[in-house]
Amino acid sequence: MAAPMEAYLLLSAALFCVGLFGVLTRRNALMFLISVELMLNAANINLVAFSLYHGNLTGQTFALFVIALAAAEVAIGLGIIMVLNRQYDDVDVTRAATMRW
Amino acid sequence: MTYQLAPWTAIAPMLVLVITAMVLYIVDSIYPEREHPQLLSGISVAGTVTAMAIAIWYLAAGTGQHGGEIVLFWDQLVVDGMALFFTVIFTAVASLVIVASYDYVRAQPHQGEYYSLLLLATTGMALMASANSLVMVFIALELASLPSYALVSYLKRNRGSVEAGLKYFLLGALSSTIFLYGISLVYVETGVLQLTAIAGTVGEIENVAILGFGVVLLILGFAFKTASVPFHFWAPEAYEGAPTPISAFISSASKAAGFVIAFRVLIEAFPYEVLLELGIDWVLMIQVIAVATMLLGNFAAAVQENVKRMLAYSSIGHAGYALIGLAALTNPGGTNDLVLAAAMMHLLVYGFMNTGAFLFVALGEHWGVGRTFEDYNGLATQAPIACVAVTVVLLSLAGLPVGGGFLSKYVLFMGAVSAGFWWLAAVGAVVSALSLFYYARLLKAIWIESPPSTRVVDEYPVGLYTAIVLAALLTVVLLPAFFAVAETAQIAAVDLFA
Amino acid sequence: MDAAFTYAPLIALFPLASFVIALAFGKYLPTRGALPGIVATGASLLVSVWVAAAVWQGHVHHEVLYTWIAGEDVVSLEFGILLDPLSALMLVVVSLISFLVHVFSLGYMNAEGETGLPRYYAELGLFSFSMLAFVYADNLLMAFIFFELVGVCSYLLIGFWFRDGAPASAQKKAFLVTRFGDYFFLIGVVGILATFGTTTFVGSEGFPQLAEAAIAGGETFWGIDASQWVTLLGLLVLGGVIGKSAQFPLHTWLPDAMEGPTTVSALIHAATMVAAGVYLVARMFGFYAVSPTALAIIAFVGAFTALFAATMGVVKDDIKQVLAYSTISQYGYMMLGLGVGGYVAAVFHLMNHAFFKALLFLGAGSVIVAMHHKQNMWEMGGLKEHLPVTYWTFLAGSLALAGIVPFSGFWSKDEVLFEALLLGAEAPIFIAAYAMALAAVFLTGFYTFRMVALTFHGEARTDDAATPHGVGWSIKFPLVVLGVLATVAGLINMKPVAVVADLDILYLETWLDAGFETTAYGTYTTLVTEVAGFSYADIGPLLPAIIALVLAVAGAALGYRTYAVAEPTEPVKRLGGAYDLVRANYYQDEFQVWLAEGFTARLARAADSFDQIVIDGTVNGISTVSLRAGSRVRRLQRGIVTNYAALMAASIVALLLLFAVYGGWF
Amino acid sequence: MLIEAMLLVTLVGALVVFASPNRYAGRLAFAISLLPLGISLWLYHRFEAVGNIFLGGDPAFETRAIWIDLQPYAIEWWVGVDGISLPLLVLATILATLAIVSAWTPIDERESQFYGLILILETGLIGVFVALDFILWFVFWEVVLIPMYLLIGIWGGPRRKYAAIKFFVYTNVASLAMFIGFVAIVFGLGDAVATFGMPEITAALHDGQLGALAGLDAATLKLAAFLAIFAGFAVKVPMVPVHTWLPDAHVEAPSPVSVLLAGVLLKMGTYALLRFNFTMFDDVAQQLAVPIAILAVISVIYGAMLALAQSDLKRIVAYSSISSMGYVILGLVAYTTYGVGGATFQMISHGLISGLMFMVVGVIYNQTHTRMVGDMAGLADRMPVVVGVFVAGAFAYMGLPLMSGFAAEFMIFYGAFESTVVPSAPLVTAVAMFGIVIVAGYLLWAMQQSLFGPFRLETDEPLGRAPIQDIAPLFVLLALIILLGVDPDIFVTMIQDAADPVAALGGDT
Repeated sequence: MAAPMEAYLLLSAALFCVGLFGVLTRRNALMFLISVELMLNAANINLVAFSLYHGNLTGQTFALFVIALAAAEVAIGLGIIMVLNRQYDDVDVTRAATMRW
Repeated sequence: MTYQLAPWTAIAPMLVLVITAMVLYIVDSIYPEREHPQLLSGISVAGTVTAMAIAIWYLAAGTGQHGGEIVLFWDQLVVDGMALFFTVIFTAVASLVIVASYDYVRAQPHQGEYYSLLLLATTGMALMASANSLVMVFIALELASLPSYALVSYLKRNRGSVEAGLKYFLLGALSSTIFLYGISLVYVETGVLQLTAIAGTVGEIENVAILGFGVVLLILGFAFKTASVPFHFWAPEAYEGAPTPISAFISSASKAAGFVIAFRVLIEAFPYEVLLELGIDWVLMIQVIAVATMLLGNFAAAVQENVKRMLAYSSIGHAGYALIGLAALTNPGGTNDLVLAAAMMHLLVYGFMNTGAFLFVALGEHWGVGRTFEDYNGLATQAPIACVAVTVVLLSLAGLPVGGGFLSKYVLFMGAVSAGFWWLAAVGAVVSALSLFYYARLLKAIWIESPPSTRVVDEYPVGLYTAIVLAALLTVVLLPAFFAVAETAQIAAVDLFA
Repeated sequence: MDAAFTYAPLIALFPLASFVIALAFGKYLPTRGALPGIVATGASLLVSVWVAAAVWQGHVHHEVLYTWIAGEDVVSLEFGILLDPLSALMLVVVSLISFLVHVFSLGYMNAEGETGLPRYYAELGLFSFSMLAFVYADNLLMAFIFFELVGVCSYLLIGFWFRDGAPASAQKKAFLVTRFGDYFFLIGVVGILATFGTTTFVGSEGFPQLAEAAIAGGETFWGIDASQWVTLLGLLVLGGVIGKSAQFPLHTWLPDAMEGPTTVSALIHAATMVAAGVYLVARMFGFYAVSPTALAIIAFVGAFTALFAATMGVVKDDIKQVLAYSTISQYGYMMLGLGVGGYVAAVFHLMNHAFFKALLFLGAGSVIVAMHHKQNMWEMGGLKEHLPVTYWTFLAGSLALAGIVPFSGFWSKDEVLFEALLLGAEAPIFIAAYAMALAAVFLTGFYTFRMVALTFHGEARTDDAATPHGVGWSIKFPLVVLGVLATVAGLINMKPVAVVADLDILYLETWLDAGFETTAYGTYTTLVTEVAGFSYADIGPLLPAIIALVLAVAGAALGYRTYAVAEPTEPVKRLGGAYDLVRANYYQDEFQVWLAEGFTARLARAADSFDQIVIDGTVNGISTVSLRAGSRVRRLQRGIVTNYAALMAASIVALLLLFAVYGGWF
Repeated sequence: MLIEAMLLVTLVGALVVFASPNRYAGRLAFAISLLPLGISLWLYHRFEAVGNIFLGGDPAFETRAIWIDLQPYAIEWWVGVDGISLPLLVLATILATLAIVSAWTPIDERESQFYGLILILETGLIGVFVALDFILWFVFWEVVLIPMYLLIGIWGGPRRKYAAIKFFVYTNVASLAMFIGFVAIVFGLGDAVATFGMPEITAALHDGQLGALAGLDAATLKLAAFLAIFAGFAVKVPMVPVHTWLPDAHVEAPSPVSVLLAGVLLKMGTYALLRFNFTMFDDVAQQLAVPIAILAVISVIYGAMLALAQSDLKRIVAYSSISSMGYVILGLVAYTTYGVGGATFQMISHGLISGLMFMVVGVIYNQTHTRMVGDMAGLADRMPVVVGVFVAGAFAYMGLPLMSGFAAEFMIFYGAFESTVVPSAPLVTAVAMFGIVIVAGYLLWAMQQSLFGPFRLETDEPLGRAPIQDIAPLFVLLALIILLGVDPDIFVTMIQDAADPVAALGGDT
């Protein structure tokens, strides 16, 4: 085994945090979406890496499912962002804040 | 003598739902240019009612119950009392919502998509109820969620709808990644994803912290789906902005779906007695969440001016009640099955009550009465039947004995007390009284205030009326007939713990 | 059993029937209900006399008639009838006066064209019923019940002319003040019932007997020595007596009660309401006789009231007010008599007073009719010529009231004073009581003849007095009957004569010494001397009688001389400050008004403010605080999705940290 | 089955009335309400002594069936009556019928809703007095709130919204506290009971089967539960200091509703206290006899003092209800035959008397459109019959002998005086009895001001003759009050039969 398992964990955690940082700081809806995808892939890293570690294919298979679902999610998300753009002439997620309290 | 159906037929409700969705696509593509509201809603409601009937039949026949759960696809799916019970909730709520939607979306384009998305979401929920591994849980969750995002922003020319859809989607995507990350952490430690398999290995894991992180993230994922604190932020806006039948659907069925996976995953995969030993006291965490949810939902609901938003917050509050079902579990669990069953009963009755309440708002929107409490003044003089119905559901939501909500709420409190968590019940009691206050505000507007002279109610939409009256009627019937719900739920709960 | 006793319950039931008839059909009857009332009270009188005759023959009767509340394993509460010399005597007196008042009303009320007559006669019937039932009650609870009903009837009758403000106020005051006394009475009843398990007056199971036995046995109740406990209970019951018999300090209602029709005043003062209190003490005298403290308090309350009320009677202008204070004063004598152990003397005075006070009130009523409903004596004068029957009968009553031989009041009042003196000679403290009573004798004579002189003598001072209205037979007949009684009734117990001449003519004493052993005079005497420890000096009755007579005559003469002139003035006014003080009734009304309005009402308002601000404020405060909390909570939802994501992230970190630390994951 | 018939008739009747036209609703509701009244009188007629059903007596007219099989407990449909609940049942049906009649005049809008709600209210009231299973009982207990809220809210006075919501939420909070307290006991009993049947729970508690729950040992659990339950019922009674919803509710409620509120609803609280706190938890009640007795005395005196400060006739009667209910508590805590029996009889008696007072105030209001003492004077001149009833009712309230109030209060005083459970019982009783003076004070004052003296009316309403439907119920009530005052044994015999076992818990035979 080339690298210790902790490394994968740290990598995935780092990726997760990067994604989260993006979510918190980017106001552009697309960037938000991309950041979420990063976080998804952080989970995928875990799944794939530990699939190897545990010696079963469950994780890898699941990662494939996740990738497919992520695509579906993006499809829906882009649709919503499009109508957002149409309504607000912008893709700034903080603009759509009429409902509150 | 008795003819045994093949095991796969156990998922017949799901199959019916998904087939109906497909049929809708086909029908819609036959007439791409014209809308056929009667046809589309008719097909949809036929599908959901059939699915519901099958689920009820299975429940009555004892399919998958009393320890005889049916597992399919190499343990990925399980059909037991719990799955069927929740399938009934989802399909029943979906039926009411579809009936009501007939009037609501009649003038809208893309009705075929609307109904089929609704059915697919329902399918996803039914799948959630049957999911027996974290893989299936995640897939089913996404199947339920993705159509919901689209449905919330269905009114694409309505800013509120779009805003609601955006928030729902963004926070939903974020939550599902958090949930998925939780799954991955669990997998890191256990190397399996099938629920009972996790339970089998969870005792021998190496690193408690990673598993603990995983469990916390999973629970937060459930919190999103059930609209519980701290992942509730999307709910008020999504419920307020969405087309109202969809608000009803998400706040009733989708919430119940969140609970069913929470129940199954936490109880099946992470046995409390084992995790408590590891230092992962997830019941305590649920307790924190439950109390926060009850308090936040109800206190915020008490001060709303907008009726729909009040219902949204109250729906958060009800999630808090239902969380008692997990929060009052004990080790050793003398009355765990009672506690869990209580939450199931409450979710069922709540499905009808809450749907009824939201649909009443939909009716109000239909008449253009406005959004605030004052706008509903004196509606009883113009629409007495709908007002009686909403009175029934609101009082039942508040826990007064006009409907099953009374018994389910008190059985929940009873469950909490039975486990010794009287303080949980006490918090519930306090906010329940508060909830009476804000539900009564709507009643006051409807019954006590005098109507404005400008409002005209001259048309009585059949679909909405039918749905509201049905919801109210079912709520009432579930008071004397509560025994059926209670006994079924308890059987399911006992099985889950077995 | 004597046949009379079988019908005895009817004595009270007849007036009850007249109440029902007058209430239901009075409107349609020719006399608006007077006739049923007259018939009923007449019938009561006949049966009473019959019963008295039976008692005269030495029969007595005690029977439980009705079980009010049947206790299965506990005490049952019952109503019964007790006919013994005391009650038989009182039944005759009450029914007689009630009958005469009904007759008098024909002339006084009907002839004047009053409205609301059915109500009047109904209430009169109820009043008679209550009092008669009270008189023959066989237990304290039943006595209390009818005692209260008597109070209510007097409330209703005092307020008969409710359209005016004053009667409405007077009726309230009458009921409220007596109710205050009855509060203590009720505690006493409850206490006696709880202590002895019975409230029956007579027999070995009667509560006076049980009390005596308890004292003899040295028992304790609730940690209190039996004798003290009995004293306490006795004093509690006495509270009711003080209220009803208008003794100091609860006498203030009585003068106000003059706002009622004069007939009602006659009935209240002579035979019912006010008499009820003293009668009650006599009825349960065996209970008081074992408690020297209670007796002493009774005696002093009585003596003080006698004097105190007499001083106020001196300065009144209204003929009825004078009579009112004389009533208070006279009941004080009766209380004194009972308090010093002079049971016979007190009962004797009760009876005599009933006759002459009814007479005086009815006479006053006659005067008022004649005077076109004027009551101020200074507007009268010289009525003697116009109203001969009224005058002579009124004079007889006045002589009896003043205590001038041989009129009835002399004999009984003298006996009371004599008993007080006998006791006082041995126990000097009672001399004070005797002295007060003796002083009151002088004042009584004075104000009585001041009243007679101002009303009937001298010259007419107004046109009304010069041309009085004539009165009919229905007014004269009762006056004559009572006039005769007031004159001769005293002959039945002429103690000085009996002792000096050594004759066996103490008929009343003999009468009261018969009947049930436990309620006989002899038994009471034994109790007073042996258990209460009173001893009496051996003094001849003649000298005390002469002293009293001289004082009475002196007072009467002074009163007559001062006021029976052509143009009388008010010499008492020269007393200045003292006059003003007495004239204002020693400011007791002011004190009681302050107690009611200045103190109680203010306290009530304070309680109300407390309730509204503190208690209800807390309730509303909780709701306000909740809603404010709700407003805070909703501020969390700022509408910006990035914020939500941040809050979610923060909560993840918080929860992870919390549970990691709590669970010890690292 | 007769009990079910009563419940069903009122419930179905309510639906029928809801659907009926406004014009006939009042008459129809009256006709329907005669059925449960007839049945309750029939039950009274057929009743034979059964003892106390919480203490081993066999419920009369019992039906029992499993309703919800909630492992490990069964929730049952279990109804039946004994000598305590039957008189209250009769009271409820009588007052409901009379309240309906007395509403004919004042209620002139949305009649079918009004009478429908009254009938639902009656269903709840009947249910509370007959249910023996806790959950079933609790259903009826809570049902009552709903029609009451709407009745006050829709047909009430100017501040009706405030009063209605206050009533609604306040009493609901109380119910919740009580519920939690009670189920804690049920679970604390563990395997000792298998149902929510209150008699069985009582028996198990008396057997000392209570175990620990939630880290509380049996004694602490019992005490805590007792306090929660007591607080819950005290609100309903109401006792000082949780009484402030009552004056508001009464003042704003239309008079027929006040009749039921004071006449029956408050009795739910005392009835429940008797059944739960004083029967099930007799040992705790006796431990806490001193504070309970003090609260009772405070309720009596303080309530009466508050009544003294009011000038609204309804408010006066409302506060004096607090005072009268204080006597009930005093009688209960005495644990003597006369104390408990008297308390129960006082529930009946006060139901009739306060019903009468609210009704008569309502009749005056119908004519004068005011209830303020200062707005009127000398009404006796214009409405002699009504005023006559008022005076009679007021004296009944003051405890005039030969009217039911005296019998009840005397029983309570006697029972309390000889109590061995309350220390210094004579003193406590004597202090409480001072209420009879204050009650006379404010009622006499109110009567003097408003009924007597020269006629004056600030509202300048033309005073018509009160219609017969207003007057008739007054006389029915007055007749009942006098009848029960002259012959209390009409109810007291059966009450004693059921109250004796309770008194025996306090060591009294």
